[in-house]
Amino acid sequence: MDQMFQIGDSILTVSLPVELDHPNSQAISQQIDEILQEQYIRGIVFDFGNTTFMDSSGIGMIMGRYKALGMRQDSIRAIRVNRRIYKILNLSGIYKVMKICRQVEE
Amino acid sequence: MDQMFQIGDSILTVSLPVELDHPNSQAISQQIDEILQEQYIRGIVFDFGNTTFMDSSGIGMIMGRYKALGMRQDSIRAIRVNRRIYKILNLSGIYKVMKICRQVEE
Amino acid sequence: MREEGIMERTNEMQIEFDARSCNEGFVRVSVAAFCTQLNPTLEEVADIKTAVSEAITNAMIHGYEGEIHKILVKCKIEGKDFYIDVIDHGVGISDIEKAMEPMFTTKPELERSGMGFAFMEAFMDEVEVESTVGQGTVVHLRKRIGR
Amino acid sequence: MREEGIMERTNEMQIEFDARSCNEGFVRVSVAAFCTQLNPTLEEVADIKTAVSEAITNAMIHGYEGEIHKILVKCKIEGKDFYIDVIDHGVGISDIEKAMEPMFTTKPELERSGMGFAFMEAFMDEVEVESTVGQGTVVHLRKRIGR
Ligand SMILES: Nc1ncnc2c1ncn2[C@@H]1O[C@H](COP(=O)(O)OP(=O)(O)O)[C@@H](O)[C@H]1O
Ligand SMILES: Nc1ncnc2c1ncn2[C@@H]1O[C@H](COP(=O)(O)OP(=O)(O)O)[C@@H](O)[C@H]1O
Repeated sequence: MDQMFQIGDSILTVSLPVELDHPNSQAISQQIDEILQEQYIRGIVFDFGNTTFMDSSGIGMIMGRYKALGMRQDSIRAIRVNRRIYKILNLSGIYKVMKICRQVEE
Repeated sequence: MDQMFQIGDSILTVSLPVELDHPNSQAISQQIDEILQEQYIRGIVFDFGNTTFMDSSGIGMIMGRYKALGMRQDSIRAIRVNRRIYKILNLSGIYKVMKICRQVEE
Repeated sequence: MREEGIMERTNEMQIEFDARSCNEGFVRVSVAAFCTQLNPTLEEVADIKTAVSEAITNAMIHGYEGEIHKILVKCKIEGKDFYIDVIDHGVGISDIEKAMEPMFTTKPELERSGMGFAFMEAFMDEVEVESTVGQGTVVHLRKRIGR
Repeated sequence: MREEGIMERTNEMQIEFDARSCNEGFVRVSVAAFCTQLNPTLEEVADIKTAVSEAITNAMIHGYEGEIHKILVKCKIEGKDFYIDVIDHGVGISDIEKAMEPMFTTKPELERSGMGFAFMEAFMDEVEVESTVGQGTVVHLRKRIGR
Protein backbone atom coordinates (compact mmCIF):
# COMPACT_ATOMS: atom_id res chain seq x y z
CA MET A 1 0.00 0.00 0.00
CA ASP A 2 2.85 2.38 0.77
CA GLN A 3 3.93 3.19 -2.75
CA MET A 4 0.46 4.63 -3.04
CA PHE A 5 1.61 7.72 -1.20
CA GLN A 6 4.54 9.94 -2.11
CA ILE A 7 5.47 13.24 -0.57
CA GLY A 8 7.68 15.93 -2.04
CA ASP A 9 7.79 19.64 -1.29
CA SER A 10 4.82 19.24 1.11
CA ILE A 11 2.69 17.91 -1.74
CA LEU A 12 1.14 14.46 -1.27
CA THR A 13 0.69 12.41 -4.43
CA VAL A 14 -1.82 9.58 -4.13
CA SER A 15 -1.78 6.79 -6.73
CA LEU A 16 -5.41 5.80 -6.84
CA PRO A 17 -6.38 2.14 -7.29
CA VAL A 18 -7.93 0.58 -10.39
CA GLU A 19 -11.40 0.80 -8.87
CA LEU A 20 -12.17 3.87 -6.81
CA ASP A 21 -15.37 2.57 -5.26
CA HIS A 22 -16.88 2.73 -1.79
CA PRO A 23 -14.56 0.38 0.11
CA ASN A 24 -11.43 1.73 -1.58
CA SER A 25 -12.45 5.35 -1.11
CA GLN A 26 -13.03 4.79 2.59
CA ALA A 27 -9.64 3.17 3.05
CA ILE A 28 -7.84 5.93 1.15
CA SER A 29 -9.61 8.70 3.11
CA GLN A 30 -8.36 7.17 6.32
CA GLN A 31 -4.81 6.74 5.11
CA ILE A 32 -4.59 10.28 3.77
CA ASP A 33 -5.99 11.69 7.01
CA GLU A 34 -3.30 9.86 8.97
CA ILE A 35 -0.63 11.45 6.81
CA LEU A 36 -2.24 14.89 7.16
CA GLN A 37 -2.10 14.51 10.93
CA GLU A 38 1.55 13.50 10.96
CA GLN A 39 3.00 16.22 8.77
CA TYR A 40 2.38 19.46 7.01
CA ILE A 41 0.84 18.91 3.58
CA ARG A 42 -0.15 21.90 1.50
CA GLY A 43 -1.67 20.07 -1.43
CA ILE A 44 -2.78 16.68 -2.74
CA VAL A 45 -2.34 15.36 -6.27
CA PHE A 46 -4.71 12.50 -7.13
CA ASP A 47 -3.07 10.32 -9.75
CA PHE A 48 -5.76 8.50 -11.75
CA GLY A 49 -3.25 6.84 -14.08
CA ASN A 50 -4.37 3.32 -13.12
CA THR A 51 -7.98 4.09 -12.38
CA THR A 52 -10.66 2.76 -14.72
CA PHE A 53 -13.66 2.78 -12.40
CA MET A 54 -14.98 5.48 -10.11
CA ASP A 55 -18.33 6.24 -8.54
CA SER A 56 -19.70 8.96 -6.28
CA SER A 57 -17.89 7.51 -3.26
CA GLY A 58 -14.69 8.68 -4.94
CA ILE A 59 -16.15 12.15 -5.30
CA GLY A 60 -16.96 12.12 -1.58
CA MET A 61 -13.41 11.08 -0.77
CA ILE A 62 -11.90 13.91 -2.84
CA MET A 63 -14.30 16.53 -1.49
CA GLY A 64 -13.54 15.35 2.05
CA ARG A 65 -9.80 15.81 1.52
CA TYR A 66 -10.39 19.24 0.00
CA LYS A 67 -12.16 20.16 3.22
CA ALA A 68 -9.39 18.59 5.33
CA LEU A 69 -6.92 20.89 3.55
CA GLY A 70 -9.02 23.91 4.48
CA MET A 71 -10.76 24.29 1.11
CA ARG A 72 -7.90 26.37 -0.19
CA GLN A 73 -7.77 27.19 -3.87
CA ASP A 74 -5.42 24.98 -5.90
CA SER A 75 -4.91 22.65 -2.94
CA ILE A 76 -6.10 19.59 -4.89
CA ARG A 77 -5.44 18.41 -8.40
CA ALA A 78 -6.20 15.35 -10.53
CA ILE A 79 -3.68 14.02 -13.03
CA ARG A 80 -3.61 11.33 -15.72
CA VAL A 81 -7.40 11.29 -15.90
CA ASN A 82 -8.85 9.11 -18.64
CA ARG A 83 -12.00 9.83 -20.62
CA ARG A 84 -14.32 7.89 -18.37
CA ILE A 85 -13.05 9.40 -15.13
CA TYR A 86 -13.07 12.84 -16.75
CA LYS A 87 -16.75 12.39 -17.52
CA ILE A 88 -17.47 11.44 -13.91
CA LEU A 89 -15.44 14.31 -12.44
CA ASN A 90 -17.19 16.73 -14.76
CA LEU A 91 -20.62 15.44 -13.92
CA SER A 92 -19.94 15.83 -10.23
CA GLY A 93 -19.04 19.50 -10.55
CA ILE A 94 -15.82 18.89 -8.66
CA TYR A 95 -13.83 20.57 -11.45
CA LYS A 96 -14.93 23.83 -9.86
CA VAL A 97 -12.42 23.28 -7.06
CA MET A 98 -9.94 20.88 -8.65
CA LYS A 99 -7.73 21.29 -11.68
CA ILE A 100 -7.97 18.22 -13.93
CA CYS A 101 -5.15 17.10 -16.23
CA ARG A 102 -6.14 14.46 -18.74
CA GLN A 103 -4.32 11.31 -19.66
CA VAL A 104 -2.78 11.19 -23.07
CA GLU A 105 -4.84 8.38 -24.58
CA GLU A 106 -3.53 6.00 -27.19
CA MET B 1 -15.67 -17.40 -37.00
CA ASP B 2 -14.07 -18.50 -40.27
CA GLN B 3 -10.46 -17.95 -39.36
CA MET B 4 -11.15 -20.58 -36.72
CA PHE B 5 -10.86 -23.29 -39.37
CA GLN B 6 -7.95 -23.86 -41.70
CA ILE B 7 -7.44 -26.75 -44.03
CA GLY B 8 -4.19 -27.88 -45.61
CA ASP B 9 -3.19 -31.28 -46.97
CA SER B 10 -6.60 -32.67 -45.83
CA ILE B 11 -5.81 -31.72 -42.25
CA LEU B 12 -8.27 -29.42 -40.49
CA THR B 13 -6.78 -27.08 -37.91
CA VAL B 14 -9.27 -25.66 -35.41
CA SER B 15 -8.32 -22.58 -33.39
CA LEU B 16 -10.23 -23.16 -30.19
CA PRO B 17 -11.80 -20.21 -28.34
CA VAL B 18 -10.63 -18.75 -25.03
CA GLU B 19 -13.27 -20.71 -23.13
CA LEU B 20 -14.00 -24.22 -24.35
CA ASP B 21 -17.20 -24.72 -22.37
CA HIS B 22 -20.58 -26.27 -23.10
CA PRO B 23 -22.03 -23.65 -25.49
CA ASN B 24 -18.76 -23.19 -27.38
CA SER B 25 -18.11 -26.93 -27.64
CA GLN B 26 -21.55 -27.51 -29.08
CA ALA B 27 -21.09 -24.80 -31.69
CA ILE B 28 -17.65 -26.08 -32.69
CA SER B 29 -18.85 -29.68 -33.00
CA GLN B 30 -21.51 -28.57 -35.45
CA GLN B 31 -19.15 -26.46 -37.51
CA ILE B 32 -16.54 -29.20 -37.74
CA ASP B 33 -19.15 -31.77 -38.74
CA GLU B 34 -20.30 -29.49 -41.57
CA ILE B 35 -16.74 -29.32 -42.87
CA LEU B 36 -16.33 -33.10 -42.55
CA GLN B 37 -19.44 -33.57 -44.68
CA GLU B 38 -18.27 -31.19 -47.38
CA GLN B 39 -14.77 -32.49 -47.95
CA TYR B 40 -12.29 -35.22 -47.20
CA ILE B 41 -10.47 -34.57 -43.93
CA ARG B 42 -8.02 -37.14 -42.65
CA GLY B 43 -7.10 -35.49 -39.40
CA ILE B 44 -7.91 -32.64 -37.03
CA VAL B 45 -5.45 -30.48 -35.13
CA PHE B 46 -6.96 -28.73 -32.11
CA ASP B 47 -5.03 -25.53 -31.48
CA PHE B 48 -5.34 -24.57 -27.80
CA GLY B 49 -3.07 -21.54 -28.15
CA ASN B 50 -5.76 -19.08 -26.99
CA THR B 51 -7.63 -21.43 -24.67
CA THR B 52 -7.47 -20.80 -20.94
CA PHE B 53 -10.64 -22.57 -19.82
CA MET B 54 -11.95 -26.02 -20.65
CA ASP B 55 -14.37 -28.42 -19.01
CA SER B 56 -15.67 -31.90 -19.78
CA SER B 57 -17.89 -30.55 -22.58
CA GLY B 58 -14.66 -29.91 -24.46
CA ILE B 59 -13.59 -33.50 -23.88
CA GLY B 60 -16.94 -34.64 -25.29
CA MET B 61 -16.45 -32.46 -28.34
CA ILE B 62 -12.98 -33.88 -29.05
CA MET B 63 -14.04 -37.49 -28.48
CA GLY B 64 -17.03 -36.94 -30.77
CA ARG B 65 -14.78 -35.68 -33.58
CA TYR B 66 -12.42 -38.62 -33.03
CA LYS B 67 -15.41 -40.89 -33.61
CA ALA B 68 -16.51 -38.86 -36.63
CA LEU B 69 -13.04 -39.48 -38.15
CA GLY B 70 -13.49 -43.24 -37.69
CA MET B 71 -11.39 -43.50 -34.50
CA ARG B 72 -8.23 -43.86 -36.54
CA GLN B 73 -4.87 -43.71 -34.79
CA ASP B 74 -3.15 -40.31 -35.04
CA SER B 75 -6.26 -38.72 -36.57
CA ILE B 76 -6.48 -36.06 -33.84
CA ARG B 77 -3.85 -33.94 -32.15
CA ALA B 78 -3.72 -31.07 -29.67
CA ILE B 79 -1.15 -28.31 -30.01
CA ARG B 80 -0.07 -25.28 -27.96
CA VAL B 81 -1.61 -26.76 -24.83
CA ASN B 82 -0.95 -24.79 -21.65
CA ARG B 83 -0.45 -26.26 -18.18
CA ARG B 84 -4.09 -26.00 -17.14
CA ILE B 85 -5.49 -27.55 -20.30
CA TYR B 86 -2.81 -30.23 -20.16
CA LYS B 87 -4.00 -31.18 -16.68
CA ILE B 88 -7.59 -31.44 -17.89
CA LEU B 89 -6.69 -33.48 -20.98
CA ASN B 90 -4.61 -35.79 -18.85
CA LEU B 91 -7.31 -36.25 -16.26
CA SER B 92 -9.81 -37.17 -18.94
CA GLY B 93 -7.68 -39.98 -20.32
CA ILE B 94 -8.01 -38.54 -23.81
CA TYR B 95 -4.23 -38.59 -24.23
CA LYS B 96 -4.65 -42.30 -24.98
CA VAL B 97 -6.00 -41.41 -28.40
CA MET B 98 -4.62 -37.90 -28.97
CA LYS B 99 -1.06 -36.67 -29.18
CA ILE B 100 -0.61 -33.55 -27.03
CA CYS B 101 2.01 -30.89 -27.77
CA ARG B 102 2.50 -28.39 -24.98
CA GLN B 103 2.75 -24.66 -25.22
CA VAL B 104 6.12 -23.12 -24.54
CA GLU B 105 5.27 -21.13 -21.41
CA GLU B 106 6.97 -17.91 -20.49
CA MET C 1 -39.90 -23.66 -22.88
CA ARG C 2 -37.21 -24.65 -25.34
CA GLU C 3 -34.18 -22.45 -25.78
CA GLU C 4 -35.38 -21.08 -29.12
CA GLY C 5 -37.36 -18.39 -30.85
CA ILE C 6 -38.74 -15.32 -29.21
CA MET C 7 -37.81 -16.32 -25.68
CA GLU C 8 -34.14 -16.06 -26.51
CA ARG C 9 -34.50 -12.30 -26.26
CA THR C 10 -35.37 -12.58 -22.58
CA ASN C 11 -32.94 -13.68 -19.94
CA GLU C 12 -33.00 -13.29 -16.18
CA MET C 13 -30.72 -13.61 -13.23
CA GLN C 14 -30.60 -12.35 -9.70
CA ILE C 15 -27.88 -12.12 -7.08
CA GLU C 16 -28.49 -11.98 -3.37
CA PHE C 17 -25.52 -11.10 -1.20
CA ASP C 18 -24.46 -9.89 2.23
CA ALA C 19 -24.35 -6.10 2.56
CA ARG C 20 -20.56 -6.12 3.03
CA SER C 21 -18.62 -3.51 1.15
CA CYS C 22 -16.16 -6.21 0.04
CA ASN C 23 -18.97 -7.58 -2.15
CA GLU C 24 -19.41 -4.47 -4.27
CA GLY C 25 -16.73 -5.43 -6.74
CA PHE C 26 -17.97 -8.93 -7.44
CA VAL C 27 -21.56 -7.72 -7.93
CA ARG C 28 -20.42 -5.12 -10.47
CA VAL C 29 -18.42 -7.77 -12.31
CA SER C 30 -21.37 -10.20 -12.31
CA VAL C 31 -23.86 -7.69 -13.66
CA ALA C 32 -21.37 -6.54 -16.29
CA ALA C 33 -20.66 -10.13 -17.35
CA PHE C 34 -24.37 -10.88 -17.59
CA CYS C 35 -25.10 -7.87 -19.80
CA THR C 36 -22.35 -8.71 -22.31
CA GLN C 37 -25.05 -10.80 -24.00
CA LEU C 38 -26.43 -7.51 -25.31
CA ASN C 39 -23.09 -6.66 -26.92
CA PRO C 40 -22.72 -3.38 -25.06
CA THR C 41 -19.92 -0.92 -25.77
CA LEU C 42 -17.27 -0.48 -23.10
CA GLU C 43 -18.87 2.86 -22.29
CA GLU C 44 -22.27 1.25 -21.77
CA VAL C 45 -20.74 -1.38 -19.49
CA ALA C 46 -19.03 1.37 -17.49
CA ASP C 47 -22.34 3.25 -17.19
CA ILE C 48 -24.07 0.15 -15.85
CA LYS C 49 -21.27 -0.63 -13.42
CA THR C 50 -21.35 2.89 -12.02
CA ALA C 51 -25.14 2.91 -11.59
CA VAL C 52 -25.16 -0.51 -9.91
CA SER C 53 -22.32 0.56 -7.65
CA GLU C 54 -24.29 3.64 -6.53
CA ALA C 55 -27.43 1.67 -5.79
CA ILE C 56 -25.75 -1.10 -3.81
CA THR C 57 -23.56 1.31 -1.86
CA ASN C 58 -26.75 3.17 -0.92
CA ALA C 59 -28.45 -0.03 0.21
CA MET C 60 -25.47 -0.77 2.49
CA ILE C 61 -24.82 2.70 3.87
CA HIS C 62 -28.29 4.20 3.98
CA GLY C 63 -30.67 1.24 3.80
CA TYR C 64 -28.92 -1.01 6.31
CA GLU C 65 -26.71 1.65 7.91
CA GLY C 66 -23.75 -0.72 7.95
CA GLU C 67 -25.57 -3.72 9.35
CA ILE C 68 -25.13 -7.00 7.50
CA HIS C 69 -28.35 -8.07 5.84
CA LYS C 70 -29.20 -9.24 2.34
CA ILE C 71 -29.28 -7.10 -0.79
CA LEU C 72 -30.97 -8.44 -3.92
CA VAL C 73 -29.97 -7.38 -7.43
CA LYS C 74 -32.36 -8.58 -10.15
CA CYS C 75 -31.35 -8.31 -13.80
CA LYS C 76 -33.43 -8.86 -16.88
CA ILE C 77 -32.59 -8.63 -20.56
CA GLU C 78 -35.63 -7.94 -22.73
CA GLY C 79 -34.88 -7.18 -26.33
CA LYS C 80 -32.34 -4.36 -26.19
CA ASP C 81 -33.38 -3.23 -22.72
CA PHE C 82 -31.40 -4.10 -19.65
CA TYR C 83 -33.36 -3.86 -16.39
CA ILE C 84 -31.77 -3.86 -12.94
CA ASP C 85 -33.64 -3.74 -9.65
CA VAL C 86 -31.66 -3.17 -6.45
CA ILE C 87 -33.67 -4.18 -3.40
CA ASP C 88 -33.00 -3.75 0.31
CA HIS C 89 -35.21 -4.27 3.35
CA GLY C 90 -33.67 -1.42 5.27
CA VAL C 91 -34.87 1.86 6.75
CA GLY C 92 -36.51 3.18 3.59
CA ILE C 93 -36.71 6.75 2.28
CA SER C 94 -39.32 9.19 3.58
CA ASP C 95 -38.99 11.90 0.90
CA ILE C 96 -37.93 10.28 -2.36
CA GLU C 97 -38.04 13.49 -4.38
CA LYS C 98 -35.71 15.22 -1.97
CA ALA C 99 -33.43 12.16 -1.79
CA MET C 100 -32.99 12.27 -5.54
CA GLU C 101 -31.86 15.90 -5.65
CA PRO C 102 -28.21 16.26 -6.60
CA MET C 103 -25.98 17.04 -3.61
CA PHE C 104 -28.61 15.99 -1.10
CA THR C 105 -27.31 13.50 1.45
CA THR C 106 -28.37 12.45 4.93
CA LYS C 107 -24.89 11.14 5.71
CA PRO C 108 -22.43 13.99 5.16
CA GLU C 109 -20.42 12.67 8.14
CA LEU C 110 -19.65 9.57 6.03
CA GLU C 111 -18.45 11.84 3.21
CA ARG C 112 -21.34 11.01 0.97
CA SER C 113 -21.39 13.45 -1.90
CA GLY C 114 -25.13 13.27 -2.51
CA MET C 115 -24.40 12.42 -6.15
CA GLY C 116 -25.51 8.78 -6.13
CA PHE C 117 -28.93 9.25 -7.70
CA ALA C 118 -27.58 11.95 -10.01
CA PHE C 119 -25.03 9.46 -11.37
CA MET C 120 -27.69 6.77 -11.77
CA GLU C 121 -29.82 9.21 -13.74
CA ALA C 122 -26.89 10.35 -15.85
CA PHE C 123 -25.88 6.83 -16.83
CA MET C 124 -29.19 5.01 -17.16
CA ASP C 125 -32.26 5.74 -19.29
CA GLU C 126 -34.64 5.30 -16.41
CA VAL C 127 -34.36 5.49 -12.62
CA GLU C 128 -37.39 4.86 -10.46
CA VAL C 129 -37.46 4.53 -6.70
CA GLU C 130 -40.07 2.82 -4.57
CA SER C 131 -39.63 2.94 -0.82
CA THR C 132 -41.53 2.46 2.40
CA VAL C 133 -40.08 3.79 5.64
CA GLY C 134 -39.13 0.90 7.89
CA GLN C 135 -39.60 -1.65 5.13
CA GLY C 136 -37.03 -0.95 2.48
CA THR C 137 -36.26 0.42 -0.93
CA VAL C 138 -36.33 -0.76 -4.53
CA VAL C 139 -34.34 1.14 -7.14
CA HIS C 140 -35.42 0.29 -10.69
CA LEU C 141 -32.86 1.00 -13.38
CA ARG C 142 -33.20 0.56 -17.13
CA LYS C 143 -30.79 1.13 -19.94
CA ARG C 144 -31.30 0.55 -23.63
CA ILE C 145 -28.18 -0.98 -25.14
CA GLY C 146 -26.88 -0.37 -28.64
CA ARG C 147 -28.50 2.75 -29.91
CA MET D 1 -24.51 -7.44 13.00
CA ARG D 2 -21.73 -4.93 12.47
CA GLU D 3 -19.17 -5.54 9.76
CA GLU D 4 -16.45 -6.47 12.20
CA GLY D 5 -14.84 -9.25 14.17
CA ILE D 6 -15.54 -12.91 13.67
CA MET D 7 -18.37 -12.40 11.18
CA GLU D 8 -15.95 -11.02 8.64
CA ARG D 9 -14.80 -14.55 7.98
CA THR D 10 -18.23 -15.51 6.69
CA ASN D 11 -19.74 -14.15 3.53
CA GLU D 12 -22.61 -15.38 1.41
CA MET D 13 -24.13 -14.81 -1.99
CA GLN D 14 -26.38 -16.68 -4.34
CA ILE D 15 -27.19 -16.37 -8.01
CA GLU D 16 -30.39 -17.59 -9.60
CA PHE D 17 -30.47 -17.66 -13.38
CA ASP D 18 -32.26 -19.08 -16.39
CA ALA D 19 -30.94 -22.45 -17.54
CA ARG D 20 -29.65 -21.00 -20.82
CA SER D 21 -26.23 -22.10 -21.94
CA CYS D 22 -25.35 -18.46 -22.69
CA ASN D 23 -25.40 -17.89 -18.90
CA GLU D 24 -22.62 -20.34 -18.10
CA GLY D 25 -19.85 -17.84 -18.65
CA PHE D 26 -21.27 -15.09 -16.46
CA VAL D 27 -21.94 -17.51 -13.60
CA ARG D 28 -18.35 -18.77 -13.69
CA VAL D 29 -17.09 -15.19 -13.68
CA SER D 30 -19.37 -14.24 -10.77
CA VAL D 31 -18.36 -17.17 -8.59
CA ALA D 32 -14.69 -16.59 -9.38
CA ALA D 33 -15.00 -12.86 -8.57
CA PHE D 34 -16.73 -13.65 -5.27
CA CYS D 35 -14.04 -16.11 -4.16
CA THR D 36 -11.17 -13.69 -4.78
CA GLN D 37 -11.85 -12.56 -1.21
CA LEU D 38 -10.07 -15.72 -0.12
CA ASN D 39 -6.98 -14.75 -2.08
CA PRO D 40 -6.97 -17.92 -4.16
CA THR D 41 -4.19 -18.81 -6.58
CA LEU D 42 -4.98 -18.72 -10.28
CA GLU D 43 -4.97 -22.51 -10.20
CA GLU D 44 -7.54 -22.58 -7.41
CA VAL D 45 -9.78 -20.15 -9.29
CA ALA D 46 -9.51 -22.34 -12.39
CA ASP D 47 -10.43 -25.42 -10.33
CA ILE D 48 -13.52 -23.70 -8.99
CA LYS D 49 -14.56 -22.41 -12.40
CA THR D 50 -14.28 -25.88 -13.90
CA ALA D 51 -16.27 -27.55 -11.11
CA VAL D 52 -19.03 -24.91 -11.25
CA SER D 53 -19.16 -25.21 -15.01
CA GLU D 54 -19.65 -28.99 -14.76
CA ALA D 55 -22.42 -28.70 -12.20
CA ILE D 56 -24.40 -26.01 -14.01
CA THR D 57 -24.03 -27.71 -17.40
CA ASN D 58 -25.42 -30.86 -15.78
CA ALA D 59 -28.38 -28.97 -14.32
CA MET D 60 -29.18 -27.63 -17.80
CA ILE D 61 -28.61 -30.75 -19.88
CA HIS D 62 -29.61 -33.52 -17.50
CA GLY D 63 -31.71 -31.81 -14.84
CA TYR D 64 -33.86 -29.68 -17.12
CA GLU D 65 -33.11 -31.51 -20.38
CA GLY D 66 -32.79 -28.23 -22.23
CA GLU D 67 -35.94 -26.60 -20.87
CA ILE D 68 -35.61 -23.10 -19.44
CA HIS D 69 -36.12 -23.11 -15.69
CA LYS D 70 -34.16 -21.61 -12.81
CA ILE D 71 -30.80 -22.81 -11.51
CA LEU D 72 -29.59 -21.62 -8.12
CA VAL D 73 -25.90 -21.36 -7.20
CA LYS D 74 -25.26 -20.64 -3.52
CA CYS D 75 -21.79 -19.64 -2.38
CA LYS D 76 -20.44 -19.31 1.13
CA ILE D 77 -17.04 -18.32 2.45
CA GLU D 78 -16.35 -19.69 5.90
CA GLY D 79 -12.83 -19.21 7.12
CA LYS D 80 -10.67 -20.73 4.39
CA ASP D 81 -13.46 -22.93 3.03
CA PHE D 82 -15.41 -22.06 -0.06
CA TYR D 83 -18.78 -23.80 -0.34
CA ILE D 84 -20.85 -23.94 -3.51
CA ASP D 85 -24.27 -25.57 -3.86
CA VAL D 86 -25.73 -25.99 -7.34
CA ILE D 87 -29.46 -26.62 -7.20
CA ASP D 88 -31.97 -27.56 -9.88
CA HIS D 89 -35.57 -28.69 -9.69
CA GLY D 90 -35.28 -31.02 -12.64
CA VAL D 91 -35.65 -34.75 -13.26
CA GLY D 92 -33.31 -35.87 -10.48
CA ILE D 93 -30.89 -38.82 -10.40
CA SER D 94 -32.08 -42.33 -9.60
CA ASP D 95 -28.70 -43.97 -8.99
CA ILE D 96 -26.28 -41.36 -7.66
CA GLU D 97 -23.40 -43.79 -7.18
CA LYS D 98 -23.60 -44.93 -10.78
CA ALA D 99 -24.00 -41.33 -12.01
CA MET D 100 -20.74 -40.38 -10.31
CA GLU D 101 -18.69 -43.14 -11.95
CA PRO D 102 -16.18 -41.71 -14.43
CA MET D 103 -17.28 -42.18 -18.07
CA PHE D 104 -20.87 -42.90 -17.10
CA THR D 105 -23.36 -40.76 -18.98
CA THR D 106 -27.04 -41.05 -19.83
CA LYS D 107 -26.67 -38.65 -22.75
CA PRO D 108 -23.97 -40.06 -25.05
CA GLU D 109 -26.01 -38.77 -28.02
CA LEU D 110 -25.25 -35.23 -26.79
CA GLU D 111 -21.54 -36.08 -26.70
CA ARG D 112 -21.37 -36.02 -22.95
CA SER D 113 -18.10 -37.55 -21.86
CA GLY D 114 -19.32 -38.77 -18.48
CA MET D 115 -16.41 -36.89 -16.87
CA GLY D 116 -18.40 -34.12 -15.17
CA PHE D 117 -18.47 -35.57 -11.67
CA ALA D 118 -14.92 -36.90 -12.09
CA PHE D 119 -13.73 -33.33 -12.80
CA MET D 120 -15.67 -31.94 -9.85
CA GLU D 121 -14.04 -34.53 -7.61
CA ALA D 122 -10.60 -33.87 -9.03
CA PHE D 123 -10.79 -30.10 -8.51
CA MET D 124 -12.72 -29.78 -5.26
CA ASP D 125 -12.08 -31.18 -1.79
CA GLU D 126 -15.62 -32.42 -1.37
CA VAL D 127 -18.44 -33.35 -3.74
CA GLU D 128 -21.74 -34.52 -2.37
CA VAL D 129 -24.93 -35.11 -4.32
CA GLU D 130 -28.49 -35.16 -3.03
CA SER D 131 -31.23 -35.94 -5.48
CA THR D 132 -34.85 -37.03 -5.64
CA VAL D 133 -36.27 -38.34 -8.90
CA GLY D 134 -38.82 -35.91 -10.26
CA GLN D 135 -37.86 -33.22 -7.77
CA GLY D 136 -34.33 -32.19 -8.52
CA THR D 137 -30.69 -32.29 -7.55
CA VAL D 138 -28.32 -30.47 -5.21
CA VAL D 139 -24.59 -30.74 -5.80
CA HIS D 140 -22.57 -29.63 -2.78
CA LEU D 141 -19.00 -28.59 -3.51
CA ARG D 142 -16.32 -27.50 -1.06
CA LYS D 143 -12.77 -26.35 -1.57
CA ARG D 144 -10.29 -25.21 1.01
CA ILE D 145 -8.31 -22.24 -0.30
CA GLY D 146 -4.69 -21.48 0.47
CA ARG D 147 -3.12 -24.61 1.76
N1 LIG E 1 -31.38 2.32 -0.25
C1 LIG E 1 -31.62 3.44 0.49
N2 LIG E 1 -32.21 3.34 1.70
C2 LIG E 1 -32.45 4.44 2.44
N3 LIG E 1 -32.12 5.70 2.06
C3 LIG E 1 -31.54 5.87 0.86
C4 LIG E 1 -31.26 4.75 0.02
N4 LIG E 1 -30.68 5.22 -1.11
C5 LIG E 1 -30.60 6.56 -0.96
N5 LIG E 1 -31.11 6.95 0.22
C6 LIG E 1 -31.24 8.35 0.70
O1 LIG E 1 -31.08 9.23 -0.40
C7 LIG E 1 -30.03 10.15 -0.16
C8 LIG E 1 -29.35 10.53 -1.44
O2 LIG E 1 -28.72 9.42 -2.03
P1 LIG E 1 -27.56 9.61 -3.08
O3 LIG E 1 -28.00 10.57 -4.13
O4 LIG E 1 -27.13 8.27 -3.55
O5 LIG E 1 -26.38 10.32 -2.27
P2 LIG E 1 -25.45 9.77 -1.10
O6 LIG E 1 -25.39 8.27 -1.12
O7 LIG E 1 -24.12 10.37 -1.42
O8 LIG E 1 -26.04 10.29 0.17
C9 LIG E 1 -29.14 9.45 0.85
O9 LIG E 1 -28.35 10.35 1.57
C10 LIG E 1 -30.17 8.72 1.71
O10 LIG E 1 -30.75 9.57 2.65
N1 LIG F 1 -28.34 -32.16 -12.24
C1 LIG F 1 -28.57 -33.40 -12.72
N2 LIG F 1 -29.83 -33.83 -12.90
C2 LIG F 1 -30.09 -35.06 -13.37
N3 LIG F 1 -29.13 -35.96 -13.70
C3 LIG F 1 -27.85 -35.58 -13.53
C4 LIG F 1 -27.51 -34.31 -13.04
N4 LIG F 1 -26.16 -34.23 -12.98
C5 LIG F 1 -25.70 -35.41 -13.41
N5 LIG F 1 -26.70 -36.24 -13.75
C6 LIG F 1 -26.58 -37.64 -14.25
O1 LIG F 1 -25.27 -38.10 -13.97
C7 LIG F 1 -24.62 -38.54 -15.15
C8 LIG F 1 -23.13 -38.31 -15.06
O2 LIG F 1 -22.85 -36.93 -15.00
P1 LIG F 1 -21.41 -36.39 -15.39
O3 LIG F 1 -20.38 -37.19 -14.68
O4 LIG F 1 -21.41 -34.92 -15.18
O5 LIG F 1 -21.27 -36.72 -16.93
P2 LIG F 1 -22.01 -36.14 -18.21
O6 LIG F 1 -22.58 -34.78 -17.91
O7 LIG F 1 -20.92 -36.05 -19.22
O8 LIG F 1 -23.08 -37.11 -18.57
C9 LIG F 1 -25.32 -37.78 -16.25
O9 LIG F 1 -25.19 -38.43 -17.50
C10 LIG F 1 -26.75 -37.75 -15.75
O10 LIG F 1 -27.43 -38.97 -16.00
